[in-house]
Amino acid sequence: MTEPLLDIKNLRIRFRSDEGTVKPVNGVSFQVNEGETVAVVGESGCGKSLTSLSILGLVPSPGEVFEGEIRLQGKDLTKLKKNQMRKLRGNEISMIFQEPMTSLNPVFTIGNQMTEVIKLHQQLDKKESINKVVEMLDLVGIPEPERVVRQFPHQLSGGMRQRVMIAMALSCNPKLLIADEPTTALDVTIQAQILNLMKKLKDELNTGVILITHDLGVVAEVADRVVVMYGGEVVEEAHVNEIFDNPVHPYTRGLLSSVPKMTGSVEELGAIQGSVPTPSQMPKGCKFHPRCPIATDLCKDEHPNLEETLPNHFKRCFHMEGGSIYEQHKRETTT
Amino acid sequence: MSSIKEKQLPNVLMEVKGLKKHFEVKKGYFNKQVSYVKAVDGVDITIYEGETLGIVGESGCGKSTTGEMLLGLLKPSEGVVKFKGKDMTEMSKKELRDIRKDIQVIFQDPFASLNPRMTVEELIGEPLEIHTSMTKSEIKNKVIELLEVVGLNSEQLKRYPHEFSGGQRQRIGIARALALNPKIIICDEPVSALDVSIQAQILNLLKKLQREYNLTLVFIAHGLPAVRNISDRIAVMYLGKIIEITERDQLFGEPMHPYTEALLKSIPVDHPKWRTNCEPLKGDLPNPANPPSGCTFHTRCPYAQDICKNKVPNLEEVKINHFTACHFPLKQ
Amino acid sequence: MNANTQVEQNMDVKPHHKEQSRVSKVFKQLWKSKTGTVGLVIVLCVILMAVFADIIAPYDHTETNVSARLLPPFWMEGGSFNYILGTDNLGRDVLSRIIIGSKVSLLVGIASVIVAGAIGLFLGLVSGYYGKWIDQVIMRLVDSFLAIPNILFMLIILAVIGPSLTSIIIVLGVTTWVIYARMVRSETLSIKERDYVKSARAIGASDYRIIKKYILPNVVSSFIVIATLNVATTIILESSLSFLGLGIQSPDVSWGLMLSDGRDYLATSWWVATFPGLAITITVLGIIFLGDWLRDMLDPKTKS
Amino acid sequence: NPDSSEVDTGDEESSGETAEDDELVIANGSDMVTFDIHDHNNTSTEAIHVNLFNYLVKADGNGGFVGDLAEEWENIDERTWKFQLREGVTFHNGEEFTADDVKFTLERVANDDTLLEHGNYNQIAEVNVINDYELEIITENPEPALLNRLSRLGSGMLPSDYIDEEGWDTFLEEPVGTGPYQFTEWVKDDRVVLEPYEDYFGEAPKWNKVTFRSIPEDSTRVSELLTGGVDIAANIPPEDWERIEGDDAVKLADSPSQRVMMLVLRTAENEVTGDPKVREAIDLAIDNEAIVENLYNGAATPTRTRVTPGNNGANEDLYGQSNYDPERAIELLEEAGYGDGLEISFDAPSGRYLKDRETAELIQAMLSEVGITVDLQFNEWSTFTDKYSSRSFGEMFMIAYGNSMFDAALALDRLTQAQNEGETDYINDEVEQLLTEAESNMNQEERVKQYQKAQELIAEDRPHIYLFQMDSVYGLQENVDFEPRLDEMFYVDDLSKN
Amino acid sequence: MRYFLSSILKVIPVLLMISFIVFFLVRLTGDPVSLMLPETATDQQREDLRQSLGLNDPIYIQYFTYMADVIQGDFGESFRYNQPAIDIVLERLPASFTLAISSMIIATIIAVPAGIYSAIKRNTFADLIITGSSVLGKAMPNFWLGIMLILILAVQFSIFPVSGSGTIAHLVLPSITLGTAIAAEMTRLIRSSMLEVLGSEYIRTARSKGLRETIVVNKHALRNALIPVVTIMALQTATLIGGTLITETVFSWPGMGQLLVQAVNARDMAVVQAATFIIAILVILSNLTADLTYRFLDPRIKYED
Ligand SMILES: Nc1ncnc2c1ncn2[C@@H]1O[C@H](COP(=O)(O)OP(=O)(O)OP(=O)(O)O)[C@@H](O)[C@H]1O
Ligand SMILES: Nc1ncnc2c1ncn2[C@@H]1O[C@H](COP(=O)(O)OP(=O)(O)OP(=O)(O)O)[C@@H](O)[C@H]1O
Ligand SMILES: [Mg+2]
Ligand SMILES: [Mg+2]
Ligand code: NI
Repeated sequence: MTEPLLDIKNLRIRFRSDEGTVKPVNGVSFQVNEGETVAVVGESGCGKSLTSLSILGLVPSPGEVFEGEIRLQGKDLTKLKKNQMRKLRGNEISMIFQEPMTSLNPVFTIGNQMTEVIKLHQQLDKKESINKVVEMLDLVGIPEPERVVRQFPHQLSGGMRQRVMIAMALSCNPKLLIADEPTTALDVTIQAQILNLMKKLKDELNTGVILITHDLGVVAEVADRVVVMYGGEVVEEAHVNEIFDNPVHPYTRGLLSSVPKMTGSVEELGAIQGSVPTPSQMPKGCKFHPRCPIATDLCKDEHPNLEETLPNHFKRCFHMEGGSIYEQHKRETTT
Repeated sequence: MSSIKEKQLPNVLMEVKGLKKHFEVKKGYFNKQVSYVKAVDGVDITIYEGETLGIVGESGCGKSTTGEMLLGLLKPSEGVVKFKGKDMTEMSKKELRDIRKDIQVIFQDPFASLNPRMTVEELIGEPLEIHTSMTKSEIKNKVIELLEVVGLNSEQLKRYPHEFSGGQRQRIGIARALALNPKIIICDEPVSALDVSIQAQILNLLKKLQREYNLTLVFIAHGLPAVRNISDRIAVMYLGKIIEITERDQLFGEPMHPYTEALLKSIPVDHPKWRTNCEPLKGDLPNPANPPSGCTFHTRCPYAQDICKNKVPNLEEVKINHFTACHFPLKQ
Repeated sequence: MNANTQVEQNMDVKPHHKEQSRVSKVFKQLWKSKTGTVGLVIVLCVILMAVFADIIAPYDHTETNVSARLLPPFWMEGGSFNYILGTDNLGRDVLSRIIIGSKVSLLVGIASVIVAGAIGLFLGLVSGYYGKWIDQVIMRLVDSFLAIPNILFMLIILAVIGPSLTSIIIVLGVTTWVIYARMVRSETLSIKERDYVKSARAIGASDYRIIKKYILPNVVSSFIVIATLNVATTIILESSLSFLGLGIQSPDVSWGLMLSDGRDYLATSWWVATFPGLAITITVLGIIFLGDWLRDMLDPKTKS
Repeated sequence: NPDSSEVDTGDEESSGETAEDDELVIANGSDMVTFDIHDHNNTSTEAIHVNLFNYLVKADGNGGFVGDLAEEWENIDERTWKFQLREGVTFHNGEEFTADDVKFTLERVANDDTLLEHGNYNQIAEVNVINDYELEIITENPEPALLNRLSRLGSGMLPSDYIDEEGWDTFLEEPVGTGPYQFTEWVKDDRVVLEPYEDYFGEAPKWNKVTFRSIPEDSTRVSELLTGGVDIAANIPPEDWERIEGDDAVKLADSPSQRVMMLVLRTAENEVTGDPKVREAIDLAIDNEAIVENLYNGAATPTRTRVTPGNNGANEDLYGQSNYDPERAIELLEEAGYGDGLEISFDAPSGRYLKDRETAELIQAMLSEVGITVDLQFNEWSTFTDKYSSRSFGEMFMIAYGNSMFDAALALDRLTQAQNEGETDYINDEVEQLLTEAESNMNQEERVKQYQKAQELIAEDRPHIYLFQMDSVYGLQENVDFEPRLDEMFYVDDLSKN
Repeated sequence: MRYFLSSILKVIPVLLMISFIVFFLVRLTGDPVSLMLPETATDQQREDLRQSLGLNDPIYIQYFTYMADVIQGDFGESFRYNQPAIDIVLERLPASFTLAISSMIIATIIAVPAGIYSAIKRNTFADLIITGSSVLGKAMPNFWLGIMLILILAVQFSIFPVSGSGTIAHLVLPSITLGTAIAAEMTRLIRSSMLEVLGSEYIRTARSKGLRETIVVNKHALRNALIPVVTIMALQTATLIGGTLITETVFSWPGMGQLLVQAVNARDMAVVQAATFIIAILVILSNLTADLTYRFLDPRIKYED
């Protein structure tokens, strides 16, 4: 078997404060292969962003990775020294953030901010790096890149800024691109443009992509594989078609039925009851059990493991046949 | 399944004609030369009793501004807003305050739309306190009743908004809006800030309440799927204008305006198998302070012709109950 | 059975807080912030000292004893336990004067902040809420006050009306209201645009009600923070006024007056000025710590 | 003496600030006010002026006078004085000094009632120029104190031609006098710099450069002295003496001044202080010695009169005296019917005179010992002067008067009935008669007697309760020789450094 | 440019209001005549002077007359110096200006590194020390600090001259005295501004690019953090000038501060009025400058109009 590009094993992150210790990421494992897009989905606060930040070693203090491995082509990133890590950032791994409005420094020009990375990692001189920037901006479909280079972020629209972010992230040909909700803040038409761009670039550059989102539509559009997170854990992982066709975990199923559809008849949405727990109020046992329609006493006490129940399909649930019970319940409750 | 089609010709509840809102953007201090942001630039809508009207459009196209004018919170620059035949723009302050009983609102951000310094009881009881002569204990009972209606319980009466999750707060907002038995509730993106699973809960709740209380809802959103899920009729806005308005299935089935068509195509697919590689709409939303001439969409429209650059298309009934503002409506 | 009812029953995910536990939570938080605790303790001590000044003070603050002039504190040669912190140039007990001076210093600090706060709060609310020409007028007034240094303003007014406890309080208040007005105005402006104010207008609440129940409670926390910090500023300002001869006048005594009078003895009898100076410094330190902690506590941004 | 500088002990740190041996730096507590010699009444300003301007005559310090710009003078009749001027005197601009300049100077101040010194010169009716070096001064009334007036503040001689041609504004910016030093620079609130005038008629000026600095903050002034930044620092407060005495590089010099601290009481019948017993009780209750010892470190002299030695008409019997007898004071109060206490109001200036506040506080404390409750009110100086000129003080106020005329006339003027109305309202016909007669009595001996008698009567009646004569205390560098003067002037050529 | 003009227009009502406030304050001081004439002046003389000064006119007429003069640059005569008040004030301006600028420089030199350092080392011992000292700096009254500095640095160690003006060395102690409170305020501001900026998303972006921490802080964070500091510090100009009143008196620095203290004490109101006016204009100008700097530092604003 070929080595995966990125291999996260049992990642755990904790925040220690006077109030006590919380562990918003508590045992996350998944892999990303070259040229593959892995979508990480889950509701707000389930630890998606922290997981991605930990890959770059940017977990905000007082947070820390206290257990687990993050291997990039075999190299454990958690063991790297600060400046070794710094050499990777923006070079082998780059990241795009959710808010294109605030992710660019308002007081420097686009050119300034983009050449910075290129000069840093590629030892190009000023002129060459400007050329490179223009080339990259062109690649992400920005009209008149020569002009944009001299502009400040606030002079660009949200969609343009997100393109700039993507261009910046790709400018050093990273092996791994992490996109943390890259389209959440954008309008649908702009989102479609960006998603299209990402699909196109992925084909061209063969970069591994971690796409973080809570929008299942985005997943359906671009992902190859899907990792579903809940309460700081991976609860299900499978190929994208498998997730949509045959979701096993009750949470995944609930999520899918919560989403209003664009096609088919309009019916009552299959909402998940209750709300997302915060890391400090995480229940014992299966973290989903208070909201789970099929939870049993076992779920309350025991913590299930992530298991490969079907080939390349992992789930964290005691109920092998959970799926069918859920279906049955759902049929009962919808009129 | 019940929909508006099956009912008899419904009563008109609100009617909006030629509604405009131009915000002044001052430049300089004594400079009389001001420019205008045409946030809403000529909107006509009729809202029927008991229906749910969805309004969609990209951000900044004037949805909230329209909503606020419907509520009477914002004075239109031009145009009339009639509620049950009476023009709200000509009402005195007092009349307006009375009419508030009938028109209520739910805002997008459940974190910002509740006064953090008031308890749930005060929040929900306040409209009753203002508009009715109920005693304290009557109010309290009513508040408890309302809490149950929206799926909260009476133990939570004395709590403050920050002690609730987003979905719960949105429920408090709904209870507050329901307190005076309004005729119509304007929902300005009530689910956009919520997680998917919570979003579904709120959508379901709104639908339930609408059925039970025969409410009229105006549901503003920029997410088409949610609008589709709840609305009977849908209006699509672009740069301060309504460019298409029709019944839900009609809109999704046979969009007539190129923008609507593009919007529908832009929405991510429901299932990975249906992925397409079609080119999305090009370009950004133009600046409302400086909108394009003619049909404002012509800069992004794949079918645009010369006339579109010069002549403003009117919103016309191209099919029964299907209005669109386009020189070249699409034919399916 | 309907899915919604299901949801409704299981909503209560957060544990129920009782009022009591809220209070204890505040104290827990306070305890955790070491500087906050220190600040609170200092401020409480000073307040207690001021309230019971006449009981605690071993001597009257005007009691002179020419045979015991400029005695050093007890631990120094020549000092005695009769005058723990020594005596001043008229043989008055420094400790007693500090204790009794705390009354005036705190009174000046707090009362003038109340005067300034009341003016600032009112004008700020009016200016921010009603806007238009009222706002223009008030803001120009604010600009005018900002353009004249406080101390100069006070110097002129006090020279005109003569320094007395009341006039000092009023003048301090009248010249420093601007800070509050600016702060309250900008908060009001932003709160006015929040959705919860819109929703209040949507249910037909009157302007008065909106100001009282929506805007006021929401500016109050920033207001308290600024007011607290300004008590400290005012105490220092009062000492500067004393330096210019326009502060509290004998036979009343304040820390500022003691410090200013004692400055001539800094090189020879350091204790005359140093102890009131320390009293000012410690109190100001306490107030600032407390204020910073209050800021952290009351500011929803840092709280969550 | 340049050689002796080598012997100078070197334990003083040289901060590079110490003036050169032929330069002199003097620090005052306030800036010079103006070069308009007629429009200020400020001693420390005059202390600078005396180096730039000359008087016609100078007080010799013993009640007599010596010539300065005048060589001879005589009293021709009651109202006419004739003066013979020194010849060959030039102003700093080279013009010669003549009788015209005297006429110009004296008639200006005698006629212009907007000038602050006008009141002290309006006795002069006119000045007749006989020739360039001879002139007559005619007074309105017999004026026994004319020479006193001509030897004080405001009687420096001005260059009439220069002022006529260039105007006052130029003169004020670049003043010109006949003195040993001429004006170089005035940085307001910082320093006045003088340089020697080579053609001075008298002995050649000693210093190459003289700087008068203004340092209002006491402790700063003392610090400057200690670091050698100044040669002389005026007005050293008692609390800093120890520092100065403890430092080998500097020393103190003190001399009595013309300033007498006193209490002014209302004597009208309807006032509590209208009862002489109450006034006496107040006097007896105050321990002047204690105040002088404790507050002024001894740098003051108790007195029962305002006309102190060195002044024309001084009654030395009352000088150096004080009566302190608290028991008797209590008795007196009882006799006056205030056995169970009385309350009087007491206004004092704050920050105007050395230790004024402390003095008032001590007085308050002393009076309370004998059962007088004092409602003490401190007044910032301008408030004080407001009340002073509107005569709106209560029963008692404290003030320290100076006397630049060195004559009893000015000192006792304020007690004449014409002047004391609304203030003390003091009526004693005998005193009134003595004062009026003495005012224009050209017989000096008799005049002195009249004043001395009046002082005795006043000391018994106590419309004023005199407390003490204040010293002026200077800090000097060890190598500076300086004899402080009763009139507080700095005649810089009288100083020397070695 | 248009912005600039409009701000200048905005200044006019402010100046009018200030003139109004100051004028009436000064008129309340009571009768200037009694201070201008010797104590022995007769009532007739007083009345004449009052008449010639126009003090018998209704107060609003007096105000308009005064304003008409002010517009022509005539702030009246100082009766203490018998000179036009404005000349006296302008004469002192350079000294005060020098002092203010140098204390601002000293404050900046202290505050910028201290603020940055304590923000970066948040909640460490160093942070505690810096925050603590900045509170101390605020708590020390100006005059006390000045005197202490003289006693220690000038008298004890003879490093700097005690007082006066003339050389750069003379400037040091007053500048430190005046600068300390400003530095304290500035440190606190920079710290909190820096903390806010350091938590922002573009800083995370900068880090994710692999930039060195020094570049992240000095390039990306600092400029953004200084933007609000500039404006708030401009508001401190008034405080700074207020501080000169005391500092100049302690160090006998021949500037406007000392002049004002003495003018107020002598009731030389023409000078007080003129100086207050000049100070107000200075403060307003410095706020304008700060605004322009702000615009320079923050491109978001520059391009808006
Ligand atoms: N600095 C911090 N201190 C304490 N807890 C934190 C901190 N930062 C994040 N957390 C907690 O970690 C949890 C996971 O955060 P994370 O940002 O990874 O969520 P997410 O899945 O990305 O959510 P979203 O969809 O809202 O971006 C959150 O519940 C949050 O409360
Ligand atoms: N008070 C105001 N002053 C000036 N311009 C305004 C004001 N309020 C709104 N606008 C402008 O009017 C336009 C329409 O705003 P509106 O809030 O109605 O949009 P929206 O469709 O609700 O957008 P979103 O989806 O982001 O909520 C925007 O360009 C906005 O910038
Ligand atoms: Mg996230
Ligand atoms: Mg909106
Ligand atoms: Ni069920």
